[in-house]
Amino acid sequence: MAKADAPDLLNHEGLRIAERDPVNDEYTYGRGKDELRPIEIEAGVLNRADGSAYLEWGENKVLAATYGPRECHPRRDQDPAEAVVRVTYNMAPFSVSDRTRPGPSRRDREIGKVTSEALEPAVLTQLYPGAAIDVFIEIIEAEAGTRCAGLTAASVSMADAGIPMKGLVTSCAAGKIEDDVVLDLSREEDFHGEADLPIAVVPKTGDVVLLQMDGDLSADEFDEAIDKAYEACYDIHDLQKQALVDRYQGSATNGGNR
Amino acid sequence: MAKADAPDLLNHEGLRIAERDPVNDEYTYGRGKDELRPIEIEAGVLNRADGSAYLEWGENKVLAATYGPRECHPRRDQDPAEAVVRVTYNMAPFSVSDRTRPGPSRRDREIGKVTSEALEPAVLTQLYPGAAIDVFIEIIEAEAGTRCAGLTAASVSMADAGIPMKGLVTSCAAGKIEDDVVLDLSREEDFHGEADLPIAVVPKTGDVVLLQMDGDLSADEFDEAIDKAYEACYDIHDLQKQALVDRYQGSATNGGNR
Amino acid sequence: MAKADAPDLLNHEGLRIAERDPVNDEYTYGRGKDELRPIEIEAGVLNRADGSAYLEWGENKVLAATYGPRECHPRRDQDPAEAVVRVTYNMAPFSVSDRTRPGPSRRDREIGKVTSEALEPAVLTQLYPGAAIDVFIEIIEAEAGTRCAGLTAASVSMADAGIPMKGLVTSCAAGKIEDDVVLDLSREEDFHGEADLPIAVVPKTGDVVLLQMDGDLSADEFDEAIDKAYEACYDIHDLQKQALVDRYQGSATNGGNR
Amino acid sequence: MSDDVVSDIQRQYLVDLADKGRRFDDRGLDEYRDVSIETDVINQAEGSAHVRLGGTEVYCGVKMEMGDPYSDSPNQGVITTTAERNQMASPDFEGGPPRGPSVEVSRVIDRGIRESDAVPLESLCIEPGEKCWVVYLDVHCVDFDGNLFDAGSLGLLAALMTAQIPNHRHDLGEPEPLEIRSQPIMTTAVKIGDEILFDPTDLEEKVSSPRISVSTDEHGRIRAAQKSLAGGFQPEEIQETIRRSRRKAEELRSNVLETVKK
Amino acid sequence: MSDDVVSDIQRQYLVDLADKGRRFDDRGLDEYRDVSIETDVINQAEGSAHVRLGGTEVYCGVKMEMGDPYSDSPNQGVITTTAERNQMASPDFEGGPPRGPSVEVSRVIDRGIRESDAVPLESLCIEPGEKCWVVYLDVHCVDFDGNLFDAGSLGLLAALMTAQIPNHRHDLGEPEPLEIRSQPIMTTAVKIGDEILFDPTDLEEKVSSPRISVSTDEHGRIRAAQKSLAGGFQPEEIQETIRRSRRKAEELRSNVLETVKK
Amino acid sequence: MSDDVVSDIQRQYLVDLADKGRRFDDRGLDEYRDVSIETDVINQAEGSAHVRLGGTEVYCGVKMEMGDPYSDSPNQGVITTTAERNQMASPDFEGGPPRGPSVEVSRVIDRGIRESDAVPLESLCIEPGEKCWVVYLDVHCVDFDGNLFDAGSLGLLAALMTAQIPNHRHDLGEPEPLEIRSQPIMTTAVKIGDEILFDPTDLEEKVSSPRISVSTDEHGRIRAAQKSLAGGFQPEEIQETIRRSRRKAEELRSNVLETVKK
Repeated sequence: MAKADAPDLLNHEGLRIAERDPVNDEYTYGRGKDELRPIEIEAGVLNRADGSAYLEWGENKVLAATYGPRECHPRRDQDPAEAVVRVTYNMAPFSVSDRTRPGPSRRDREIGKVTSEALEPAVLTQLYPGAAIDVFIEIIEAEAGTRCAGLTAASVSMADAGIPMKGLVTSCAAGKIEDDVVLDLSREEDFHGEADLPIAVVPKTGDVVLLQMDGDLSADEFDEAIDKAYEACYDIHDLQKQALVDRYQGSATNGGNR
Repeated sequence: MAKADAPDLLNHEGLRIAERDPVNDEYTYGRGKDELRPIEIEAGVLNRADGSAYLEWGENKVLAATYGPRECHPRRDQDPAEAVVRVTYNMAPFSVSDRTRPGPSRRDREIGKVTSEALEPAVLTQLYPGAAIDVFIEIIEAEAGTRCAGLTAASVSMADAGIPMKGLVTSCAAGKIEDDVVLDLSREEDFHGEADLPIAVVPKTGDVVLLQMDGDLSADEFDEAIDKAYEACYDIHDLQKQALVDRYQGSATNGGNR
Repeated sequence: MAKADAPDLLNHEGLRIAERDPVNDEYTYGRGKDELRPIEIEAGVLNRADGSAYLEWGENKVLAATYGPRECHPRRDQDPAEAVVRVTYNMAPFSVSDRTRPGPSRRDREIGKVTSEALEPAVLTQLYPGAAIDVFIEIIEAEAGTRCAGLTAASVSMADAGIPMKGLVTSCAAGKIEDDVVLDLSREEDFHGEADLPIAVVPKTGDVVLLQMDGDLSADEFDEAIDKAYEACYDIHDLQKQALVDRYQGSATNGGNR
Repeated sequence: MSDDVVSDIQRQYLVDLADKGRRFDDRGLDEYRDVSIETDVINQAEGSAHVRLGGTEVYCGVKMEMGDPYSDSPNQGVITTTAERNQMASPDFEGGPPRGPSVEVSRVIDRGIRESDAVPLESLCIEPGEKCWVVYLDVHCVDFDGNLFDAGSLGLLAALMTAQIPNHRHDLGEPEPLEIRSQPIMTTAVKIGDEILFDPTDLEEKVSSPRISVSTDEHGRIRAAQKSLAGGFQPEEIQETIRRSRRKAEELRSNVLETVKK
Repeated sequence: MSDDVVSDIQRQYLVDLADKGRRFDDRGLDEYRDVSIETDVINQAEGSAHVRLGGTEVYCGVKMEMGDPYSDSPNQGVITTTAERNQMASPDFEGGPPRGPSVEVSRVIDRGIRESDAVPLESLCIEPGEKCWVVYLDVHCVDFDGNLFDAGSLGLLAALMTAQIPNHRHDLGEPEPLEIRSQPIMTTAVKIGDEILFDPTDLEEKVSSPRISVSTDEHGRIRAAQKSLAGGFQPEEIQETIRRSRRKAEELRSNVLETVKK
Repeated sequence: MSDDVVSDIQRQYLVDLADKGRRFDDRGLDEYRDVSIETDVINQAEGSAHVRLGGTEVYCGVKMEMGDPYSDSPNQGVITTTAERNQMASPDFEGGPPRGPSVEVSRVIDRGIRESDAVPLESLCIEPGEKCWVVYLDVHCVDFDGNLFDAGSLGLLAALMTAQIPNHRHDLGEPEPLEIRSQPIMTTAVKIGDEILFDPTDLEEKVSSPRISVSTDEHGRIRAAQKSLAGGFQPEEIQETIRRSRRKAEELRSNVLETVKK
């Protein structure tokens, strides 16, 4: 995936781009290889949804809302034995550089599918046979790693809605830039890098419930990337839990982050 | 909305365009500011519909048909407490200067929605809980003021179908041309004029059940436009009633107008 | 329909094109006016479908599958008095010279409709009130006469599924080239010829259950074309029956033709 | 008759009548219902016609726009035919995207006109490979009592025969009539019991009978045909129907089409 | 309140309150809920705003791309407005293609901006007949408690007022602000019982009451209006509401819009 | 097995078997079903393959048309991949617009080919910024018994390896083979109980087991991966599966792909 006209993704000290000045097209370096972009999570930010969360991750801005358990329409989606978890993942038209048409794209629908398959294993679905748990993820602004951000927010919104779960689901990616495996690719790194590997984990059980990868990795690099992303999920898990604690201890001021 | 290359919309006597010679692009004047274009209404013109009406209004040619009360499909449209009035408003592909694709456009769907909201208040919907009253408006040829023509015809078709109603619904527009508020804009006036304000009235109750406006009006001009259109609705109401009388007294010859 | 740059469709001996060398654009002649292209049929070629058939006819390659009788979704398709026969006719995107978009085109939907109307008369539909018999026809490669090939295969797939029928349905076309009525047009003949007339017959009853025609035929030519195609259907009927016999006597090696 | 399904009693009644050479509306087996055609009913269209065929009523419009020829036929214009089964026209007609029956009627009417070369595509060329006329033929059914094929075909032909090419709108000179090379007439029949009945009503089309539509040009040549609906015909029935279709087409041509002003 | 249908008891309660000049959330009849606007919230957009109007929350974005002008207006750019009723925002909002209510809100918000010439289309011309700016206005509702018309209109106006034309992305020089010729404010009211209430909540919009939205520019002129939902107004009620709408628009203009940085 | 839902008893049976290192069709855990590939089966396509993988059967086609390059990659051609879950292939496959599972299979197969640069996009450039080859890759599944990912990927690779660029159709000279820079092989496994099983059948994919697909090139490098379906893997299970996937890919490469004539 290496492309021409790429900026240096690592400087001479092995540090990554931290910021880009769009006017002069100059870069500031400072992020370490195993360092996440800044993440902030707030639970319970919407009025109508049964549960919700707002998340900023680098320049990603994401809202997630959960409705349910509720009646499942259309009926062909119903499972008589358990609740179904349905995820709608959608990019706002203004969230990316080139305006997108309203409504889920094919990419959005694939991400919605694998996200629902990542969330469902953590839900005690057998408690609500025939019901639907509907999760809506809206990407308000996209940088890179939107599926990880969306999934991480979605899980918080489900907990906020009181959905009985074995545990939260947490997502993070690792990738490869200039032959180094690093954590959590930014926009420039995603564009010019050599591989991206987003995963999601249920920290309570240790299960990897989402994994996608494209690019070019040796088997060892693949292992290393999994390990890095896996470990980071446990750090992000702490942020998710704190957001829920804040929500129920009232220490969050509504709209504080936004 | 004033555009270049506009013809004089009012002549030196303050009279409006009555006719246009398309070959020489010349105009004949003669219509007064408060004068409607010619309107003809005929009820009961279709065989299959439960009720129908044909209406010519200037160069507008409109058919309306009512089916119902009948079973409501799909079920999500049902209201257990009363009948729902559903309106499909559609322009024939050849009805306008540039051929339109078959099927309702976004404009058509908006007009369908506000038309159903204008008709429903006049219907004794609580008599038919769970049922649907389906109204179809087809614009065979369009000049200007098609939503008024369609709504006026639709109401006659509902009466012809025997739908129990508090009263007929009647629609007419006023507008502004060359700084004058006038009644019932024609094609040239709509195109070159400064504002258009269609309304619909239930003459029995005096309620305004549809109102849309775009352009540029002072508050006083707005009042004047409402008054003009409101008054005209009562005149058109007489034509609607006469069409129904003719229909049931058999004085109309089927197909007379068409 | 005669077009410029047509090759000679009949040679001096009155024989038709048998083969075309695409590189040198040269033609070999040899097919007689009443001669069919080579046809091979195999029944029971798919695992999942209740019945299936594979058919090669000239360069046409066709698969047909039958599911049913089974529950009929959506309910609006149901007939309380008998089973409905629903046919989905579809061209694979790579089956024709210019790649087609996936999913049935308008042409495909018309052929699906007339094919279902051709198959239904042969089925004892009253045995399965409310049920659906779903037939899928996939054109893997198209030469000319795909609707005849598809219908002929579909009928074998229904028999293979054990659908109770009065008899098989068989389809074949006749056409006109260089003022001669001939059997079973090939690609060049269809493109440069003057008329095409596909029919389908229930050989058991003699009923013509599909007929389409376009081009230019005198009444006598029309009669002649019907007669030719009608007679050929009885020959093709023998091939259909043999395919079913082979299937149930196990003499066919699965995948033999493909 | 607001139901798609016809009862066995109704079917048997129609069959019994047909056996005696009769129909429930007292027409003869070959007899068409009253036909009226009015042209130039829509000023916004280049050509138009309003057709009543018994209880079936259609508006037909011809619109012409300037467009690009297809790259594989640079010297030809383009014709597109659409026949809408508007929900207004019958309680049986569905909304939403067109399903089989709507697609079929569009395509059969289109073939009737296209295959007979009624409007030669080369006559629609403006500048080879650059500009051509795109002709939209729309059949808009507002009341339906069967035999939309014939009503729509007749209306479109009348609309085409009276259409004016809008040269003036594109600085190409005066409006002029479209070139009409042939005048195909479609006639439709159903088989009820053992009898062939022309110009079927909605009820007659519903009694599980097969239907056949045949398009004939002014030289008596067959240009298009389509069997549809349930059941089948014996081959000799088809051949006989073809001959009767040609006669009916000739009748319609002289009785009805001649009233259309050139 | 996850149900589209409101009970008679709830309706009567709201009517009784309105009779006494009160509302269930203790607001005055003309009183708006708290409004907050934050702009420049989305770096990927040329302009953006985040609006909270009581329990209704929208993100608005302005995106500008280079495109072709329409052939009949070679000197003008293009504006396209879409307002999404995302399922996230309310249990009543449906997925799938937009139905009547979604289409209406898009078109009414669009007319409010277009008819007042807020962004002059000629100012979007880059090269006459060749290139122009295509401006996409998107309203993305994420939480819904009524009055999407006003929240969306206000947010789009704020987004437009702070938008920067991305000249630099097309070698046309430095970014520069969009020309804003007028600042239309939409105000919406419903009639409950015999009273007119501004800025309705979702519940107030559901009690079978008629609604009227009026767009007023900074000169107090009416640029667009739309009555919707069930029921009707007496003409004098409309005329009175128009006057109150103009006052509310002026208030919103000085209290809220002034906080938007130019 | 015409039902989407698998009973608890069936699930338990498969788990018990897997515990003993066995499968219901007596295969080993790493064992693929019989694979056959036939190429050049469709004359109308530039390349084609017919693949049987046990009870799963697909036709794959490569079609090439001349088109316009994207403005942001003037030196590259375009590849589009579509995998259809035709209703013919399984009673579980739905008609209508593609839903999640169909979209996923298209996109995963596409990534397997695209990310490994199997067909270098620059090799599809005809005239920079003006003309390029648009390559349509279509997977047409006609019989489905699980593991469409591997069957489709293998078929497309075989079709690409035998495809001929149709230069002659555009006066660009003789047909010539497509440039194939890498040969990615996708291998898919599911976890049942605590065991990893390769090349799952439809039943094995349905027992609420997680699935993982890995695309490996001829240098043993991982080019794409996708976990899907219910449940999850422990990280060491993934790392172990990756290693087994690479071995299986190597086997398929030498046993199956080598039979494809160049």
